[in-house]
Amino acid sequence: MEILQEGHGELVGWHDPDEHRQWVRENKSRELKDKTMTVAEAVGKFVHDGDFIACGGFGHVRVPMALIYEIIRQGRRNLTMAGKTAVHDIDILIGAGCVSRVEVAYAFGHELRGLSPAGRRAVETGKCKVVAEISNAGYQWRFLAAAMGLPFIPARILMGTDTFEKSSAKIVRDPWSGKPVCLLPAAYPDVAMFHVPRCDRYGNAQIDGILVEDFELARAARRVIITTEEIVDEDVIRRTPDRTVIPFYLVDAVCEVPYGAHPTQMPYLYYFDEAHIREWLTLSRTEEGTKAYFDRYVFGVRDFEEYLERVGGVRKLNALRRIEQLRAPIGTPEEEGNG
Amino acid sequence: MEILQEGHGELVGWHDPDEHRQWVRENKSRELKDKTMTVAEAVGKFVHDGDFIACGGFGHVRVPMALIYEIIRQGRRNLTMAGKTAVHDIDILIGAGCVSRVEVAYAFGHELRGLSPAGRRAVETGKCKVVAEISNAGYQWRFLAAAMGLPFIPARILMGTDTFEKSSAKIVRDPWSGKPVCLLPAAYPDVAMFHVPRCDRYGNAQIDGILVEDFELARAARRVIITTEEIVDEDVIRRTPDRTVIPFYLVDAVCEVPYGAHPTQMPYLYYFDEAHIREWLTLSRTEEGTKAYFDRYVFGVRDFEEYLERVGGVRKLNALRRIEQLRAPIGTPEEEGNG
Amino acid sequence: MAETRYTPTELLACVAARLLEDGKSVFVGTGLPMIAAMLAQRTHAPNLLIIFEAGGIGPQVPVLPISVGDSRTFYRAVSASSMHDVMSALQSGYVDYGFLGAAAIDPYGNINTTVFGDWERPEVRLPGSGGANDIGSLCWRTIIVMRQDCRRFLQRLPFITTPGYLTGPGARAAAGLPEGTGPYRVITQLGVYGFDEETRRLMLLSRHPGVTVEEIRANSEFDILIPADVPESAPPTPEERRILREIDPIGMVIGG
Amino acid sequence: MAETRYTPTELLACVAARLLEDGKSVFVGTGLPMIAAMLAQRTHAPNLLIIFEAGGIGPQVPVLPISVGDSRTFYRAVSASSMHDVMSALQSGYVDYGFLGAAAIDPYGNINTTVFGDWERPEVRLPGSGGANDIGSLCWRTIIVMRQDCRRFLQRLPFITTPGYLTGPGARAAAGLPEGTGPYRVITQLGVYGFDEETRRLMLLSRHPGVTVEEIRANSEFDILIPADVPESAPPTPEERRILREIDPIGMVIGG
Repeated sequence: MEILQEGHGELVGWHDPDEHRQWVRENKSRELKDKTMTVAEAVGKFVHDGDFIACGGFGHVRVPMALIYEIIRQGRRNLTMAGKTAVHDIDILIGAGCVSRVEVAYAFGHELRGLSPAGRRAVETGKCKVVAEISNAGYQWRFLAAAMGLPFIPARILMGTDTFEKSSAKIVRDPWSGKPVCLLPAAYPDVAMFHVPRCDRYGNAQIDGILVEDFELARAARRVIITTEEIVDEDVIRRTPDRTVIPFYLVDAVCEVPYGAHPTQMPYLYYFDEAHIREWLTLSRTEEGTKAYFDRYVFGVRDFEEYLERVGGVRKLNALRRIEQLRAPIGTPEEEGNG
Repeated sequence: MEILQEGHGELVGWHDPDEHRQWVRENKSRELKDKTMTVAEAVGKFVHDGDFIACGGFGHVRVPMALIYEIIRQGRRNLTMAGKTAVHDIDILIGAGCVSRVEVAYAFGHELRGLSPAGRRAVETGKCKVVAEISNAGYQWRFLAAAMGLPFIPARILMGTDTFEKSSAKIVRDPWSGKPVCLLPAAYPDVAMFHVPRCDRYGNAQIDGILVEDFELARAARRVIITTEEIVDEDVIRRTPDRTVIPFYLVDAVCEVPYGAHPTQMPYLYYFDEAHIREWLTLSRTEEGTKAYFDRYVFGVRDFEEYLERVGGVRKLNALRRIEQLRAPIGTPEEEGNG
Repeated sequence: MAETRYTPTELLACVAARLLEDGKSVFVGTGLPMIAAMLAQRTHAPNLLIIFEAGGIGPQVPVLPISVGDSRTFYRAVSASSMHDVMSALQSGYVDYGFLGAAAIDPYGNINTTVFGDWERPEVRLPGSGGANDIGSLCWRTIIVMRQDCRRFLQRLPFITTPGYLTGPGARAAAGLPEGTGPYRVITQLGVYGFDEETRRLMLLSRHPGVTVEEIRANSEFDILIPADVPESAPPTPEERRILREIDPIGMVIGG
Repeated sequence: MAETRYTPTELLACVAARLLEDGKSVFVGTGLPMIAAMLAQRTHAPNLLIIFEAGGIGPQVPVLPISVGDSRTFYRAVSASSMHDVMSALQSGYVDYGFLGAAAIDPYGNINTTVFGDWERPEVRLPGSGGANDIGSLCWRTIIVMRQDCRRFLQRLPFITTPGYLTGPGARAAAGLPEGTGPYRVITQLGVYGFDEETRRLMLLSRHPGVTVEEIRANSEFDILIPADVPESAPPTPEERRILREIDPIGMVIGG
């Protein structure tokens, strides 16, 4: 299997599988112990300047926003972030100066809502650096390789493009078919963060609906922080063990944060807060507006509950629940709220 | 990536990924259509002499036995079977002369219940040939490679052993770490068979409890036959889409067969029929006994329902249900039944 | 007269929908592709299987999803699965059609959605591949929906995010991409394009009502193959327009 | 006197159980390993994480499972997952201990469970690797439980199913197997063995009560390293025996 071609993007988050195994052996607890703590404690303990971080969910869906706001509040710097269909999370982290390096599958956009003023400005002025390109499946499979403890995994993507040229992948000749095949190196984030509907105090977490790439990402990351709508009794988990997506031995911190995905969607529970997302997209057009957003929603509030009050409180949250559960149409007055 | 070593086992069930894609395009329906049929029809239509077959489940758990008996009844010959912790299924298929070639991860044994007289006799007399060796994880990952449409997948197993030497794997140098890594070729069974608790008429199948390697195997196989305890309304599936393990476009036939896993265990529904398994293990010590077993339980009955009557009927099935649901201990008189 | 009072987006949606065959599968994103797939399901292709890259498979969508991971994309689905699952299905040949958007395209259907200017210090930074490279690499037939003008129909792209036919016939297979795949149609506000079998270059298949061949030529930096006799795209029927309003009642994608 | 009235299997179970540390993880099969793990949980290692190769993780086992995929292996588990998941955890370094049986072993702890005689036309065909090669390749510490005699402790195996230390120091890493892994203990009806750090050859650590060094030597084709002073294995305590009866009330594994 000769190497036919090599991408020249930065190799982000790769470890020698033996080195990673040793790290797991020494650092990941296999003990069923209470890991509950506050988001401030979790970020304080497990997110460090310079870390390579990634968020669960997809786009504006099931994103651990309480942790994102806390990272901004604690002023982390020089983070590298996985741009794995990262939208609001990466945009505000770049806007706040926390993230300065990105490997991009999808970033600097908000899907249908338009492009990210803050993220793009940072890249176009050199404040934030794109260190490598990849695709959504490519990132997902980089996490799968890491989840499996492998150095790489093959895929039939990227080949022939500049996305490959700026990736960290390599193309070799498949020894069976003789055809070129792309090898994606494993990606082990230093920290992955997830918001889930339910989790016990040990970290056994369940997710409802699509998993996106959370199964793989949770197994790829060295540290895993879970925020959950509710900390449930262990018994709830043990009654439905086939619903557990992230078992406790992968998890380092469990934080109970109702509405912890706001303003993103939590499937079955609450809808996107379009008004809030629009507010960010509007404010972030200027540096001043960006600063105003953070002053209002991060530095100007004590914690996530005060943030929730500020974005519209109970009335807003109830309205978002009704929309998500298809009991009210999009764009009702309550949804616009007073946020 | 030079090839450091090559196994000399037969390459079972590999296809060039492009050839497989083309086959899928032409042969797998993406249409939501009724696929219900009898087991006789399903085996008649989709299991051919010489095919490479594999069963879902694990050991004596959730094995599609009604299909296995039907393959014997229809007298299929020269089948190659995946010995992926195959126990009762492969043993009776070898005993009946249907399976003559095996790639072995685990075969010729019944776990704690002892070794297989029929299977071992066939191998030791040359009637059944072992064509390659592999391990449980190795087989599972061969199916994963196929499920992903890849030519191979890496793994850190087999290396240094005769299991590798008799496998179809290759060892190459990982271009990142420089260390040797094993590449497992994809395995695409011609037919994979599963027994599930519920499935709709289109083939959307759900499984309760552990999945073993069924997720990957269903996606690796070219043809998929599902037997189900119950054909449920599409609405049951659509209410819990995150429980669907095998979506309809993978499935070619759906057969309703209550107790279709007997004498193996159906999690939450019925326990192993130890008396029946013991009867087989006893009878199969001789060629005459083996023939007597098939005369009694396959050729001497019209269909699977008559088989169920013969193994002990309602009384036996109820007893197995009570044991599985922990409402009766193992070895109660009813369980011994009249089978 | 009534038939001609349609918006440009309505036309695009109808043209795209008509390309999708019944009993086949389509990988969709949000926006126009989603609307086209829903329109196809409600007209000629009731048995079109819709798959979303975040894991939604075969939903009965109650309301137009805003995001590819939106809970609407797996509402009453046959399976709410994972990206690994659906991307593997894509790689294994189970997906017939895929939709892509593009910031720029070249004569071979290669696409840029990453960057204009220097990659290291770009003039314009765009979101990157997302699932586009995966769809463009692995789908049997890719349909590209985009705006056409001279800054978007380029002779040479600053960055190839997603493969079309690369440098021409045979180039995809030589690169290692699955055989028999590639861009199938390009739909713009001016017309519908395919790719010439021999050269794998962009070729006009139909002009939208009222659009001239000259306009089509004028809005491309490269030469588009234009056959002698090019038909007009059929406009949206009243029935199609009625259904589009049903799908997108507040005009989120279709417009006012 | 009461303490010595134990069965050989009870002794093996106790010796195996005592090797398992609290707060660590163990990959178990059915039979003796399962019993040993359950005994450890009920004595010194309440926080021992039990994982089954078919997907059961951290169950609260109500009744001794008969099969590795038995629903008892995921009864009130923290996760009822898949082989892919648990084998990946194994490959990623999350599993501390793994149990193996063996039909034959060599001085380096390599194991045969595949075949005696010619592979193509065997004298005795055994079940093959099952999960053994995976466990022996990937677990941090492998514990082998087997019968010892001259047909099983062999100088050279007819077939190496599962890697021990292969040909000696450094051979596992050179072959590509994960660093720092390998056989940890061998438990037989005669004693407990480890592997000499320098040579990676089998070395006696303790003899079971009443067993002599001569018996141990006599029941091996190869030379076992035997230190000058070898302690006796501690017999099962009454408490351990009581718990074993609780775990296996009908003597399915432990015997009558």
